[in-house]
Amino acid sequence: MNLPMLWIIPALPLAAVALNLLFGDRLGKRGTAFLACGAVGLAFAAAVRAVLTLAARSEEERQIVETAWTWFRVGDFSVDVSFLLDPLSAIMVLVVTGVGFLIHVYSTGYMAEDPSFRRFFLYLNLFMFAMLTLVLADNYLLMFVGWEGVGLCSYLLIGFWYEKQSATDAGKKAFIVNRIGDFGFLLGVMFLIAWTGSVNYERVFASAPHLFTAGGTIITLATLLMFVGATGKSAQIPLYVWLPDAMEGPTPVSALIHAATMVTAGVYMVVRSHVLFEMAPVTLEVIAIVGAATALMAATIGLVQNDIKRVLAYSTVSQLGYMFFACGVGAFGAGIFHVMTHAFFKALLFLGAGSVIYGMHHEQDMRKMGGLAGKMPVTHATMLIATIAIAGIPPFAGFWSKDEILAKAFATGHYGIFAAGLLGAVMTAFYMFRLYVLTFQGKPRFDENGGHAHAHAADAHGAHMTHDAHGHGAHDDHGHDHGHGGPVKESPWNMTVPLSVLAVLSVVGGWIGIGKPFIEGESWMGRWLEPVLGSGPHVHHLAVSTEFGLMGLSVAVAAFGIFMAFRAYLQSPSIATAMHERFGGLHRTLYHKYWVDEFYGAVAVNPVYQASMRLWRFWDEKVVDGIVNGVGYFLEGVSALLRLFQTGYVGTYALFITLGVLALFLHFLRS
Amino acid sequence: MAALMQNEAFQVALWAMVKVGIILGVMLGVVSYLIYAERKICGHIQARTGPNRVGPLGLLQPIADVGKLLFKEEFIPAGANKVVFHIAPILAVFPAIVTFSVIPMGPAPMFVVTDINVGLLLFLAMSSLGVYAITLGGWSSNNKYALLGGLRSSAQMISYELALGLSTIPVLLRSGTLSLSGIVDSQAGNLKAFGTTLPLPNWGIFHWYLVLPFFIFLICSFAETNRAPFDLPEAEGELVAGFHTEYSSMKWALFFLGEYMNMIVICSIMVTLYLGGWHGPGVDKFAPLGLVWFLTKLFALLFFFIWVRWTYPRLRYDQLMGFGWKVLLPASIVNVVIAAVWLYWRANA
Amino acid sequence: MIPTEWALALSAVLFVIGVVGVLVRRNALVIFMSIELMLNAANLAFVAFARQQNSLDGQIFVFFVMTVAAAEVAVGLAIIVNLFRLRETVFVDEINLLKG
Amino acid sequence: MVPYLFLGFAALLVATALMVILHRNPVTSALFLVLSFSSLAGIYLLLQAEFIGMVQIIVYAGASMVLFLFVIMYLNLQHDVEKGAQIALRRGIGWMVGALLLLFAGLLAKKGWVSGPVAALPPDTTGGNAAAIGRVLYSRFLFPFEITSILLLVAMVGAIVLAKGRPAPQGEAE
Amino acid sequence: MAQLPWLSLLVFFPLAAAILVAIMPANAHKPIRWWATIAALAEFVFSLPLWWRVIPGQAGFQFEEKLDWIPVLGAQYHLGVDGVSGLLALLTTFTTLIAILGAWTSVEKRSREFFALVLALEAGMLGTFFCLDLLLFYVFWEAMLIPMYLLIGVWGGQRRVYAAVKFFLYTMAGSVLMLVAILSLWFLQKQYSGVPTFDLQAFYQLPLAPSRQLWMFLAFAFAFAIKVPMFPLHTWLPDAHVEAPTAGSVILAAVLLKMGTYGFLRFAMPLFPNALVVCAPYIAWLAIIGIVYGALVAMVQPDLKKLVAYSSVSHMGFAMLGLMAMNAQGFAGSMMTMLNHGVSTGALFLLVGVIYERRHTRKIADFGGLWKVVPVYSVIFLVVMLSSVGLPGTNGFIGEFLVLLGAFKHSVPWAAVAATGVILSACYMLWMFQRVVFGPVTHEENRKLTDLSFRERLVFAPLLLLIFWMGVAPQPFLDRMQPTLDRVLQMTNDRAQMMTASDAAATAPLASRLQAAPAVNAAPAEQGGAR
Repeated sequence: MNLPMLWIIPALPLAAVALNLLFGDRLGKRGTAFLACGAVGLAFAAAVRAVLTLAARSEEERQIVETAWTWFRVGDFSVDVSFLLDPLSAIMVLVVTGVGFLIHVYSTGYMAEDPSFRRFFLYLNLFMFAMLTLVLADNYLLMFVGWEGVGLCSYLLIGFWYEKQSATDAGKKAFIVNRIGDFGFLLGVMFLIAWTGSVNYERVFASAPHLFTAGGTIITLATLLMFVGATGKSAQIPLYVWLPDAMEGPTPVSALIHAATMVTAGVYMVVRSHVLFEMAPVTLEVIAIVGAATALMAATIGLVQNDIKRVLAYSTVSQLGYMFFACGVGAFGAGIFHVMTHAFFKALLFLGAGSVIYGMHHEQDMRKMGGLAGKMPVTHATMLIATIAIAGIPPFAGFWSKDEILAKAFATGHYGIFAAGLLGAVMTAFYMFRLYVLTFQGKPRFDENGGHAHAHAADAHGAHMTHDAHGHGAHDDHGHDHGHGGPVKESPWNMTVPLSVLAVLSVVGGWIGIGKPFIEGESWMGRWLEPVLGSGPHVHHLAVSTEFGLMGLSVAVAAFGIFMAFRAYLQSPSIATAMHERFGGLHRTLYHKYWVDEFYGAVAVNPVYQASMRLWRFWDEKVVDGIVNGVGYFLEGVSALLRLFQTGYVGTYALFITLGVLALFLHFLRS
Repeated sequence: MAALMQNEAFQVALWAMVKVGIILGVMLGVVSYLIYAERKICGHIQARTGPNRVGPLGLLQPIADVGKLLFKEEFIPAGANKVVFHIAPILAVFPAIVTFSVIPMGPAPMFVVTDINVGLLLFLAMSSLGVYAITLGGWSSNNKYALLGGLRSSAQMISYELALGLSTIPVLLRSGTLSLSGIVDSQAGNLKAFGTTLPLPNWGIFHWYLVLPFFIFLICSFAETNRAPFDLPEAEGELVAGFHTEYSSMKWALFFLGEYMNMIVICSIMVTLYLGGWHGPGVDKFAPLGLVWFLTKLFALLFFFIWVRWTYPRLRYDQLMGFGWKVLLPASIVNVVIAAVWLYWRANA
Repeated sequence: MIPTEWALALSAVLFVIGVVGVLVRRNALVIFMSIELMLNAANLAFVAFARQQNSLDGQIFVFFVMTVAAAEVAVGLAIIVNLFRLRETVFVDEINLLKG
Repeated sequence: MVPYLFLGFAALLVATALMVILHRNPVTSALFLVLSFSSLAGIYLLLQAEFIGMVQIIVYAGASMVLFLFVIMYLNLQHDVEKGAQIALRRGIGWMVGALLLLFAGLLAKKGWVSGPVAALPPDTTGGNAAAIGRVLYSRFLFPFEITSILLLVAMVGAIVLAKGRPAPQGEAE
Repeated sequence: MAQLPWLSLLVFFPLAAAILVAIMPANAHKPIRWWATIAALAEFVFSLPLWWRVIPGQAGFQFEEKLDWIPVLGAQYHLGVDGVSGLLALLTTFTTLIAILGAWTSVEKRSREFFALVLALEAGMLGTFFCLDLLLFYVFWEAMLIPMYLLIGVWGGQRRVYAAVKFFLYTMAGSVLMLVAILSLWFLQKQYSGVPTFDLQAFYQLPLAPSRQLWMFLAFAFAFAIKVPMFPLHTWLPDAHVEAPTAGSVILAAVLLKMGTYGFLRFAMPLFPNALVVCAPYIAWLAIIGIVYGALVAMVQPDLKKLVAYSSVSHMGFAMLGLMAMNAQGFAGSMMTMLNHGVSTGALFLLVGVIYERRHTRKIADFGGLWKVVPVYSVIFLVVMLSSVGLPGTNGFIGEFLVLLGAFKHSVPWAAVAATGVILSACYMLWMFQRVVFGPVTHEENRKLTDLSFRERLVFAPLLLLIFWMGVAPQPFLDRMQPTLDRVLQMTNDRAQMMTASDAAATAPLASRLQAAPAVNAAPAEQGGAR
């Protein structure tokens, strides 16, 4: 069959959603799980098939467009619901469906005890649909559908445990912050429509060079606005604040949405629009700086967080920063490469963390873990692989992509950004191994027989919050009883298998991007992406020695970070405590995430709320209604005067009538 | 003076004056002897002889009565409204006299004071004014019997006036004029019906659709004139003579006069409307014969009035009102409709 | 022939008398009568104009006015009777329930 | 002759009308009103409106005023008490306003309000005024004429309902 | 069928039904609501042909009916339908059906009068949409007020009388001015053509000096702006909505507010194009202020209905902004927003009504954790809320996007500021949703809440269907409205040019500003920046 049937890829999860919605209550947990995973698995298969079809074509024809129907058409402006598969979206679609499938499988284990099991998979499938729409869309508006759709699912999934105030707060925050980004994105797209008259990628990119002057105001403005959208979705400064809070959601969600797929949508969008961005050097500069700053800042915060998921969240923010500054320096391919590798190892990290949390009966504070290596061997092994991968040790996946980014930054002369990247890499290695050490090494800092849970449940996270708030009375709603008494043990197979698969990917996933110094010509990845990205602005070709030097440098800094982590947290924990005390102010600042949330609250949220209140209470009820009622009161006053004429005596009225006649007579007499 | 005599308007006025004078004089005489006749007839009905002391057959009795009344003491009750008390009796006579001016007692213009073209309306107008005398008389006397009598009377008269008025409508429909002379003229000749000329005069009464109106009119006339069996305003037995309880002397006489005058007027109207007026054999040859015919018919009716008075008992008040509103009024309305339809159909046939 | 002006002048005088009656008297009945006077003044003007205009329309109008007046009298008097029952007075200056 | 009659009737009319509003006793007022209506009927006759004249008497003098008298008698009204500064003031204002009205009307009349065009065709008065009116009334004005019957019906119902009064609720003092 | 006075039947059938319902025995609640529902359903089915019989490709009026009404004035009973009014009429019949069905159990007192009034209101609304005669329009416009006034005043909440009077007087104040403008148009028309007429199509041909248009436009605009309602004439809306019974709110939001924008589209804009050009920026900015302001104020409302009411202010601001953009996208967006708002806000009011019926409170603080108790309700609430927020894939997005696009083409600042409304709408809606539906059950009373009944699900099912249909495949809707919108646009532009040309005093740039959307190479930023 020659038709790749792209539409079926997003349609499969959607069908699962519909089936789940209609018949979910009759399926049972098994059925639901089977339906959800099956749909995504099939989607993955369909995606593989489609990509194979694509790959079979010659390089010039590597583009499949399928139009389903015209979404809407107004005047000369028309939008189609149509899908595009090209090398770029192929990578994304494979990552999304592949990682998504694994995480679905994992979730069947992780969420097994949750009473809202069905709802979870419903959301998850919906998310898959939205994400695939985003990735496969062939125009900005359809992409926006997915864009907002994933935001919605993110909102729903973060607030999955809706009875928990912090979870719903976080969901709301995620959605609203994303909306701020979307606002920019939408305006950016409107610039494109206003000038090119279309939202179709191909047409926009084709006409852009003729319509815009490179580096001109319009294109800069448009791309900057689109980048605002990307910062919202991909958690960059200044809109990154939602991502750490998003950890309130179930851990598989964090893995899927807030690590592997959704958050990379911004990067994908930027890469997708590279034609436009390349025309706006100022924007690229801004992206590079923002990316680097985010990478650094998030890394610093990640250094001191104690919640295992929060550390990972900041690490995600930081890694996303890397991807952006890759784009900023023009290394779009490197950015996408990092998106892919990051998807593998970060998903693995999150799933591993989930496994740990699961094993620890919903304990997320790393200070209360330790020594889990023996108790959870598979989790430990896979986590270690992922940690090494993210730290940037060859030949693990993370090394290749991160190194390519740094090399590109160096090659294009962004030395400041390169330096920031290196610094970030040190910190990354440090905090990731801090996490590893605190969790798996050392002595267990918990009651090994499982009596720990309640002692510190107050600051524990996860679904227990509700339980504690309600006491044991409401316990039966949630099925987490298993967690309170049993010892720490390895997770079931449906959780460990995905971990293992991802671990393999975290090792080998980077190899497709092995380029210059090792092989001749472009890397496989680069060649694959060439139809989309072009040969890229390879202005500065680095010497092989420089390349190796850079690699060595990055390996060295990573190793330094790892060493420091082991030293401070395993060998002599006093160092860590001493550091905390030594730099108390700094530590507090970092621990409180630079007080950015508080800053936003004080600068934006609260004033808006207060102003709204005032608008309502003062402007609406006093001024406008005051005028309205004032008219009424005025008329009442006039009436009160006129009342005096209404004596109630007929005679008076008669007199007035007569006087009126007299007046009329006078009028006629005068005329 | 001669010039004045030449003035046509003056001549008309003069003639009118003369006629009015004659009629007034004759009227007063007729009324006096009507009273006499009433007493006489009443006597005979009751197997008495009636007045027979003053003059031959008691023929001077009316003159004696007038004399007595003229010299009787005027009595005005305390608390009476004097002005109204004085006016009321005059009002009793006034409408009757005015109505006379339009009644054709013979061929116009000789035997009619003024032949206005809304004569029938004038009659209705005047008869409606008749209420005042009784109402005011009863009210101004400051006597509850009088007041009750007055109120009864006015209610009765107003009620029956409706049926009375409505019963004249078929006549008008037939004659097509409001002028009484015109109405009389329309009754000239012989009755034509069934395609032939019948040996009957062409009087209203002989047209089938005027029979019922005639009787309604007749009944209403009793009520209008406060005569038995509708003499409730006076009702000696219960109201001590009703509205004129407090009246005496000449004022009482005026009420009395008014009543009889009204009787004459209404009978004249009846003659005019239904009984062919002054028409009768030989009138076309000798006009004054019309007067004779007219008076003959009139006196026959008057006799009938007196006859009825002494034959029937008085009705109860609610019976009176019920009869007026529930029988006579609907009947006369129905009759109007029937007559209208019939006349319209015949005119277009 | 009577000049129309005469009739109109008479009508005006009659109307003014009615107006003055309404203004001066306090007895509702008399006020009512004064109103009737005014209506009649209008009627007089109608009739006068009808004659001047050689048209019957004015008289027809008088006819209608009379109908209205008759209805008005019936209802008005009923109201006054009711009023008297309620307030024991027919003096309009003792009745001001509608005072604003 | 006719003008003199007119003047006579007019004088009577004005005099009786004045008496209506001057006399303290409502009954007397009513009687004067009857008189003034009657004189007005006379004027109508002089103005060649015989039908209207008669109807004037039937309707006003014969029906309306009787009703007035009934009511006055029913309410048993005596002389109006009309004393006090307020009434004097009212009287002053009333007469002044009346005088002004008359003055203005006179002034207006001077400006030639009265004259107007005369209809081209005089109405068909065969059969007299009443017949002529009948012809117009039942052709051109048939609809309004029929409407007046509804008006009268409504007035009748209204008057009955109003005059009948509500049955006094038990235990409530009159 | 061709000769059948279909539109008249559509207008007067509900009225007849209302009369029939009104003469039913007062305490026969069950038959009353059954018959009312059947009547509304019949009317809806009867109006369905509007969807396919109003030929999509045809711009002009169809199914015209013309009868003399007041020949002396030239007023006619003139009905007709085109794409715009057809869609709005469908929305009307649909909403009425939904509202009646939704009010089944909530109206306990005087149900007979209630349903009769709702049906009468439907007749008034349909008449307003169909009539093509200005005097008739005015009559229907005012006639609509009365049932609504009574619905609020009799079946409302605590301050119903205040709200009803406010609603009535506000609207009256505007419409009186409109009447004056209509009359002056009539006089001008008589002067111009010698034939007195109130016919709208005749007025479309009437040239008006630009200098003369301004006050007439303002009079019309004032009336319509109150109805829309535009900031700052919106304060009747929260009160009316809060006090009105659920069905009243639904109809008020879904249809009555559309009268304002419809009035602009049909009357104020094509009749007075030059004045429009002068006023458009101001109106647009007012609309933008309304968008932001409504959203901000909605955010702090403690009362659910008030929140939705203020969100209406915000959404209708979008509709107005789209009209003022004066281009195809803006118009279509505005029209879509009208329909969307009808569906979404109507549904929101129904949802509020559902819980109000159960709990007799509308305070947000009195709820919380509803998801646990009434999951089906909550899911529907979620979908409707997202539609109101304008999530792509639901109906809300299409309208908002097109409006913003239209506005953007006209002036970038317009779109930029208005787009913040998108953010703010998410803020207030999500926050409200969080407080109502999420969280633990904080009030014991809420534990006993029952989920949607079959009837209620029946009410919401078509609404949800519409939400997705209009979001995913809005083209059928757009196809139906666009020829008409194009015609209005064309007419407005043509008239503006014609009259500018005829009026030497007018300045030329006015008309040129009305040219269609900017060409590809033109710089909208400069154009917009000028304002």
